Order: sequence, then C-alpha cells, then structure tokens
Amino acid sequence: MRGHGRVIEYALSTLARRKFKNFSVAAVFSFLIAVLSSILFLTHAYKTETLKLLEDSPEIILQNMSGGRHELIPVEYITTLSGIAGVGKASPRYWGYYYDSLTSANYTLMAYDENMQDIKLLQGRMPASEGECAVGKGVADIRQVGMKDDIFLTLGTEQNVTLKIVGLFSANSAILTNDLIILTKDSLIKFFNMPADMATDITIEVNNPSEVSTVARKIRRTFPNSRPILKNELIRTYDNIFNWRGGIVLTMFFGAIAAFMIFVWDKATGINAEERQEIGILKAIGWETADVLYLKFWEGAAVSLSSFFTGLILAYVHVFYFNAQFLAPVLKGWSVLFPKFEPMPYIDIYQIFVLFFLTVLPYVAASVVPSWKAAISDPDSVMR
Amino acid sequence: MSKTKIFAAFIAIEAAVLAVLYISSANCVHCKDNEMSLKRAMVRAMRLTDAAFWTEARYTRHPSQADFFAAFQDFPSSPDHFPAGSIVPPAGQR
Amino acid sequence: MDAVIRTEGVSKVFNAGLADEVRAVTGVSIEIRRGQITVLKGPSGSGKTTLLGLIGCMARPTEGKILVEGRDVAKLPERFLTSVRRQTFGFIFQQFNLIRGMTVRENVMLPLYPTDIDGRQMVRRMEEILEKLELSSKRGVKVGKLSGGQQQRVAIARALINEPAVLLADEPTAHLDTKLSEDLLNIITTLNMDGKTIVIATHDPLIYDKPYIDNIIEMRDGTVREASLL
Amino acid sequence: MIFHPGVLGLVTGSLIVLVMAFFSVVLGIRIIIGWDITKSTAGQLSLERQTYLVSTVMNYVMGFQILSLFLFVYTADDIHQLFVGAMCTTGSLNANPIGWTVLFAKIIIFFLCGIWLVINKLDEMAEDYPLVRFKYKYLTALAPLMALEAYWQLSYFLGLKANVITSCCSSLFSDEGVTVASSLAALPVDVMMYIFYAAAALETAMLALLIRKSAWRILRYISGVGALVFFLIALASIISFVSIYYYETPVHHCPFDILQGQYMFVGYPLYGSLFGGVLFAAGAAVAEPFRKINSLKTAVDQMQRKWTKLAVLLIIIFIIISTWPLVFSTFKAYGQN
Repeated sequence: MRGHGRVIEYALSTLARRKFKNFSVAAVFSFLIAVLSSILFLTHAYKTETLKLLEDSPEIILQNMSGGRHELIPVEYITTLSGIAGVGKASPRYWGYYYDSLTSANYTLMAYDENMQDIKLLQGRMPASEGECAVGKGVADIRQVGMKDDIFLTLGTEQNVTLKIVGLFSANSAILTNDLIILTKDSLIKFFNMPADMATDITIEVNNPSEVSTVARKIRRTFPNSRPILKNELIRTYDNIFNWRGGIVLTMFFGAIAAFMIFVWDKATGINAEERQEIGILKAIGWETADVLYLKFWEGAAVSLSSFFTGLILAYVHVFYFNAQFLAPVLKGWSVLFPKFEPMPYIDIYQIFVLFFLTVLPYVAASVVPSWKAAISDPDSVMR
Repeated sequence: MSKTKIFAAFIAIEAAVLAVLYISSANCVHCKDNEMSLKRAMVRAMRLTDAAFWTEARYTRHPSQADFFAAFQDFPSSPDHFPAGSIVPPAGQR
Repeated sequence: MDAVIRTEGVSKVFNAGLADEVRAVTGVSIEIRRGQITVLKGPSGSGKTTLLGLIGCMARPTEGKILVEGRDVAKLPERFLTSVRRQTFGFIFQQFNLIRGMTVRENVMLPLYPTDIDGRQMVRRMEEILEKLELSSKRGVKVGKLSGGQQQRVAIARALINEPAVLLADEPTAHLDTKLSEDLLNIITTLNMDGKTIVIATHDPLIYDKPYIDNIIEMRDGTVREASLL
Repeated sequence: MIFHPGVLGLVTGSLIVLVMAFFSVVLGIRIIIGWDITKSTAGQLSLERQTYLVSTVMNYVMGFQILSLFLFVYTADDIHQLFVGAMCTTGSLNANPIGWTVLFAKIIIFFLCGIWLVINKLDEMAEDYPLVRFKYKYLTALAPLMALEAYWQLSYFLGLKANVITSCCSSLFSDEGVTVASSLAALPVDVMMYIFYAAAALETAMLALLIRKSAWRILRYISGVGALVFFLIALASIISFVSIYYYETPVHHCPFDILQGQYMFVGYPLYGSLFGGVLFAAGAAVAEPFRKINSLKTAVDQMQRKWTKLAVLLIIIFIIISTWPLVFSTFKAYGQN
C-alpha cells in the first residue's frame, strides 16, 4: 500500500513535468464534460420544474375530434359529462393561437374566467371588460409595450381588436405565461369568430384520482369522437420529450466524444522517445510491468478525475449562474418567444453518474491499450 | 508526498465546491418553494396544460395536445417529440 | 568461495527464426563469486552486455540455467524475475539513465517507490548513500543540472538504494574522462571492500588492468574465450 | 426505444466493455494455444505480456460491471414515470420483463467476473502460472455471456414503449388492461426474519471457523455454497423486511429505493457489503481445489485466510446495516403484515 502511494506521487510528478501536454488534454476534456453536463443539467432542471408544475394541471382534458383533427367542442357536453359517475367539475376552456406577422411570433390567446381572480404572479390585474388584457413578459417585451399600453391584434378585416394592457405576468412565471394574452371570453370568441356554444376544450376534475382511467373510458364511450387526455399522460409525455431532446443533443455530441477519445488514444500511443526511455529506466531499475500499469492508471485517473470535476463545476456555473447562455441558441430553435433562461437548480446525483459513464469510461477504455504497450517495454532496452 | 497532497487538496476543493453548489442548489430550490407554489396555483387556476418553452408552432407549444398530423402542420423539418418528426421531411410546401 | 551467480550453458537468441536472427550469447557457463570484482571483458558486440542483462535478471535466456543464490531463474516469468532483480541487483548503466527533470533524491529513491518499504526508512537509506557518495549537498538539485561525474554518482547511489548483494555495471566509464573513471573505480573498490559483489562489463583497459580485479572473463562472439581464476 | 441519457450511457458502456472483453478473448485464445512456460521464446514472452493486458482489462470490466449494475437500477428508476402504473424501479423492470433478466445477468456476471479475478490473483502468485489455460478458457466462456447480457439490455431498452400521447384516437388508458404491478411479492416478515438470522449466523460461524481451520475442505465448500444461498436469502429479506423498516411503510417492499438520497443512500453500503462478502466467501471456496497444485499451496492458504476474514467482516457489516432500523426505528412491522 505504501508503494502505491509513492507510485501515485510519481504519476503526478510525471504529469507535472509534461504540463503543456497534460494540461491541454485536461482542458479539452473538461470542456467536453462541461458541454455534456450543461445539456444534462439544463434539460433535467427544466424537466423537473415542468413535471412539478404539471402536477396541478386538470385531471382530464376533453378534446373533440373530427377527421382525426382537433375540433371545437360543444359546451353542452358538460351537462352529459356531469352525469357520468366520478366526474367532478367540468368546465370549458377558450383559447387559441395567434400568429403575429409583425414580430413573426406565435401567441397563445386565452379567455379569462373567474378562477383566475387570485393569481399572484401578476402585476396589475386581470382583464375585466372588453378591450382589456393581461400579457406575458415575452409578449410585452417583443411588442415593446408595458402597462396601460395598447396592443393591436388582427386576423383580417373583420377580426381586429385593440387591447389595453391592464396586467403583466411577472418574469419568473415566464415558463408558463411567456406567450400568453389573457382577454375576456367575449373578446376571444369574437376575435376568433368561434361559433356560439363551442369551446376549445373541456377540463374535467375527477373526484377520486385513482378512478381517472375508468372515468376517461366512460367518457370515451359516451362521446366516441372525443379524446380525453389524462394528466398522467401529459406528465409522461413531457418526461419523454425532455429525455428525447437531451438524448438527441447528447448523440450529436457523441461525435465530439469519439473524436476526443481518438485524440486521447493518439496522445497515449504516440509517446515520445523521452517517455519511452523513462519507462525503460523504471523497468530497468526494478519496476514491474504491473507497477507501470498502475502508474499509467493513475496518470489517467488524475487527468480524468480533475477534468470531470472541473467540467461539472463549469457546467453548473454556466447553466445556473449564467443561465445557459451558450446553449440557449441550440434549445431555442425557431422560437421567437422563448422564456428567459433561469432554470431552477434541480440537480440529481444520477445525472452525474450518467455523465461519468459517458465521459470517463470511454476515456479509460481509450487509454488501456496504449498504457499497456508502454508498460511492457523491455527492461534491458536501456542497456542497448 | 507533496504532489499527492496537492492533488488530493485540489480534488477535495473541487469536490467541496461541487458539494457547496449542490447544497446551495437544493437550498435555492427550497427557498423558491414559495414561488413554485404560486406557479402551481397559477397552473391550477388557469388550467394550464403545457409550458411555454417552444412557441414556434402549435404542436411545439402544446406537445401534449398535438394531433396525429402535427409534424406536418406548421414548420417544415422542425424538431418534434415524435422521433420521426426530426427526420421525415414534410409532405410539401404549404 | 561460493558463487552468487552461476550460469550453465546459457544462450540468448534475438529474433529467433527470423532473417535477422542474432545469437548474442552462446553456451556460456560462468561463476560470479561472492565478494569479488569480476570483469566481463571484450570488444563491443561480444555479448557481454547481453550476458550482464541475463545475469541481472533483466531478460530470460533462450537456453540454459541461471542460478542466483542457488535458485534457477531462467524460467521465471517477468513478474518474479523482477522481484529477484529488485532484491539482489543494483545496476549502473553506460548512459546514466537518470530521469531528467527530477531531483537527485527522487532519482535515487525511485527503485524503492513501488516496494513496501517504509517511507522514513527509504529516506534514511537515501541520505546515508548520498552522504557516502558526497552528494548530500546536491540532493534537491535536478539531475539535468549536474556534471557527468556527479550524474554517474547519482546513478550509483540509485543502484545501491535497494541494498543489493551484487552490483552490475555496464561500460561505466564510457562517458567519463580518466580522472572521473579513477574516481568511479575508487567508489567501486570501496563498495567491494564493504562486501558487495561486483560485475563490470567493459572494454576499457583502465578497468581490467587494475590489480584488484579478482576475476576476468573474456568474451568474444558471444562465447567465453578465457576465464582467469575459473 | 427510450432515448434517455442513462440508456445511452449504459449502451455505450456495454459496447465498450464488450469490445474490451472480446479483445481479451482473442488474446486468451492465443494464450491457450501458444502458452508454454518452459520456453523463453519471443512468442512466449509476448504472451506473458499479454496476460498483463487481460488482467488490466478484466479489472476495468469488473469495475464497469459494478457501476453498470447501479446505473441500470438507477436508470430504470428514472424512467418509471414513462409507464402506466409503474411506481419505481420495479415497475420499469416489469414494463418489459426482460429487464429482470438483465438485472440477474448483471449480478451473475458480477460474481463470475469476481471469481475470474480470484483465479487470476492466485495464478499470478505462482511462478509457473499453473491456472493460465484454465482462466482463459473461463474467460472465453464468460465473454459470450457478457455479450448476451448486453444484447438483453439493448432489447430491454428497445422494447420499452413509453406510454406517451401519440395519436388522436388511441388514448392510453385503453390499454391499461396490462397493468404493471409495482410491488414485488414479499415473503411474510416473521418467517423471513428467522430464516435470515439463522442463515446469517450459520454462514458467519462457518467462515469464522474457517479462518482458524483453513484446511477443512468440506466445510470450505459448504461455506461457498452457503454464501450463495445466503445471498438469495439476504435479497429476499431485504424485500421482505429490511426495506419496510427503512421505508417505515408496511407495504413498500421495493429493494431499489433504498439506494436513493431520501434514505441516506444506505443501499450502497448495504448491497456493497452483501455483494462483497458473498464474493469473498465464494472466492475462498473456489480457491480450494487449487490447493492440490503444489506451487499454489501457500498462495491459496494465504489468500483464503485474507478473503475469509474480509467475507466475515463484510457480512457482519451487512447484518448490522440491515438490523439497524429494526432496533432503532420506531416502526413496527409485526402484526401489520
């Protein structure tokens, strides 16, 4: 054991003597790990936050389908729905999308209802009469409007509306409200030219949460054209979307990992004459092949361990202090309205474990054979 | 054994920094509990079903409510939560 | 006088079966006696370095037996060969083979790094040896900054750190001038008087003409041509 | 296919390990054919050097196996939300039953790799490498099993269908007929406790005796088999009563949740000591037949003693960890079972 400590000491001093080479390897490796962990940290943080928030979304959303497409739903369904055992409160939702050609952004327009009265994360108030609205931070920013300003929406000659902003959703709710415009139900119906007695969809509360799927099945039997979406499905879908996106980005970076491993392999294989001479000397003065392998193991371990930690720290700082500035463009995609990146720092040890698997393991594998090649040099080579 | 000590110290400092970050993140999440519960109240009151991450198309804004043809509706070749959506080209210019 | 090392019909063939096959040593049977200075003499290419390597458990012979302290090491796998070498031999090389960029003390202690020896004991041994070789003042200096003679002494110190019974030197004076060679021989004779068995492979008359050489084995073309006192 | 960072990690890791293992097998076959310790030819020398490579690779493979076992369980836990009715790791494994096969295969391969390392260690202690052919034949047999495990793992992940909202008309709840059971059937607490403590006492006693009388051949073999039996009993006990005491809920039997932060990661020392203890006990038994080989006699003696001591120590640690909540927790399982 004492011997092992000294071999480690020697390994470190070998690394220190070749500062430039090892530092460059460590720097590249740290960077790679930082990129990968930024992706994982960010997706995980958003995933956790979204999934937590969705816990409070309605148990069932009922959509009407026509020709396989989402259609407006008759409000009268509610009467029938209320008759189904297990169904609690069912209420219509009125909402739709508005494409703003001025800013080429998509807004989500939503009708106000009484439940929204007590919302906290709002500066000002909710719209009370026709011609008033509350908007999300993103909308306000992109249209460069503030409280008391007017906002003009148009869908052709008939459907124009000018709304006075009476409420602004606070920035920290942007993940939910960024693209929202809340207006009164009548304005919305008029603006979208929706037929009377039709809603966008219906949300349904369920008295006993464990009965949700039974209730959903009953609803589908009653309205064969409908499509109930369960809260659990929502959550599951979001979970999968984030995994998928994270996975895709990781796969794209796989090329980078592979390239780095080739680089490591190359660095390790192409040891120069001086290094080979050194190992020859070690073997000549009584080091055993296993000792040299141990030495090489520690050289690798020191580089990969410190790079791993450095990369993690960099990623953390990048994602949670600098709000993932460098990743934002990748994630934004085509979005014009993108909520300001301020991920909640949800961290899971599991992420770190996965990162270890994706980075340190390939590194170790890439350096096994080269280290062995170096370690088996003949002890009497220095005598020739 | 000086270098081993320096290295151990370096790793220990990094680990400590990570631990501090981890704890502070847990703390930060904790102190935002209030904000979080307000947001959850908001979700409940407004009956929201999706987060406003991607708004470039309706099916990216509301992935949970996308319908079958969603991938071909708004943007050509846009990233999709359907695996195929990121690969299969759209049927034609709209 | 008993033999520390005895070889029986030892041969070493490099690249066996290939076009560039080389028979470096053929059928050598010699004895290295305890407490004596033995010189392997011969021109370059006569196989003395190879034989020295075989004696010192650096490599395994293709044929024959090598008995170190009565134990046949010719068939030992590398792992065990190394431990025999570590316990029994100290090497002084033609090139000093010090690790540049490291200090004198580190270089000297290097052979003991992977062993189980206690750290303090290792340092004590190092200090003693540096004292003996008048290198104490240089202990913190990087070896690259030392003169040739000093480097040679560091190499000797390193060879002694594991307290070997046998000291093997391969052309130790090749890179030294006459004065330094004399110094080196002084050190070697002192060590011999302390009880070390010494084997020197050389073609330097400065060494093998010395009266205190107990034993001269003359090699030519991989065989022993003449062995005095055998 | 679930496209998940953890899945990617596991699949990549398995691929790397497979490549390393098959590389070792190729070297191993060369060694089996060409090995002749009595010769000092260049060929033999290079074979001897290749044994170093194989040892190193196998050490890494072993390390990977341990990590991948945990990562697999962790990943299964992380994705449980994707399946209807899955509450934890158990649910994810049930979602595609080959998951259990993968888990068992990982455990078995862990032990088989461990045994290989035991044989390798002994072999390297004898000057004539008496077990060299045997250990490489063993390795050649082990590698396909690892390939199989990697294949199972891949088909597990490929076969997982996340229950996401995909199309308009077929909502999910409709196929909930195949509900995934989330709990493992657990044996009655009191019976299991008697069996567990009896087995633990017996195994520890046997091993303790063997530290003194290392030459009791039959006892050695019994203790080896006993270790494996104890392993199974211990797993059953963790499911049956250790878990419920740690969770303090009479119905939560999941053997994986104790690996989580909310239970102070107690699962790691718990499983670590169990796997380690069993491996060392089994390893000491595996070493027994090699006592017949003259050059190995002292090595076997020395290592058996060391391993047996370690096994006793680890098993005692395991017993302490699993007994801890029984003694100190306020939760009582009796009568609630």
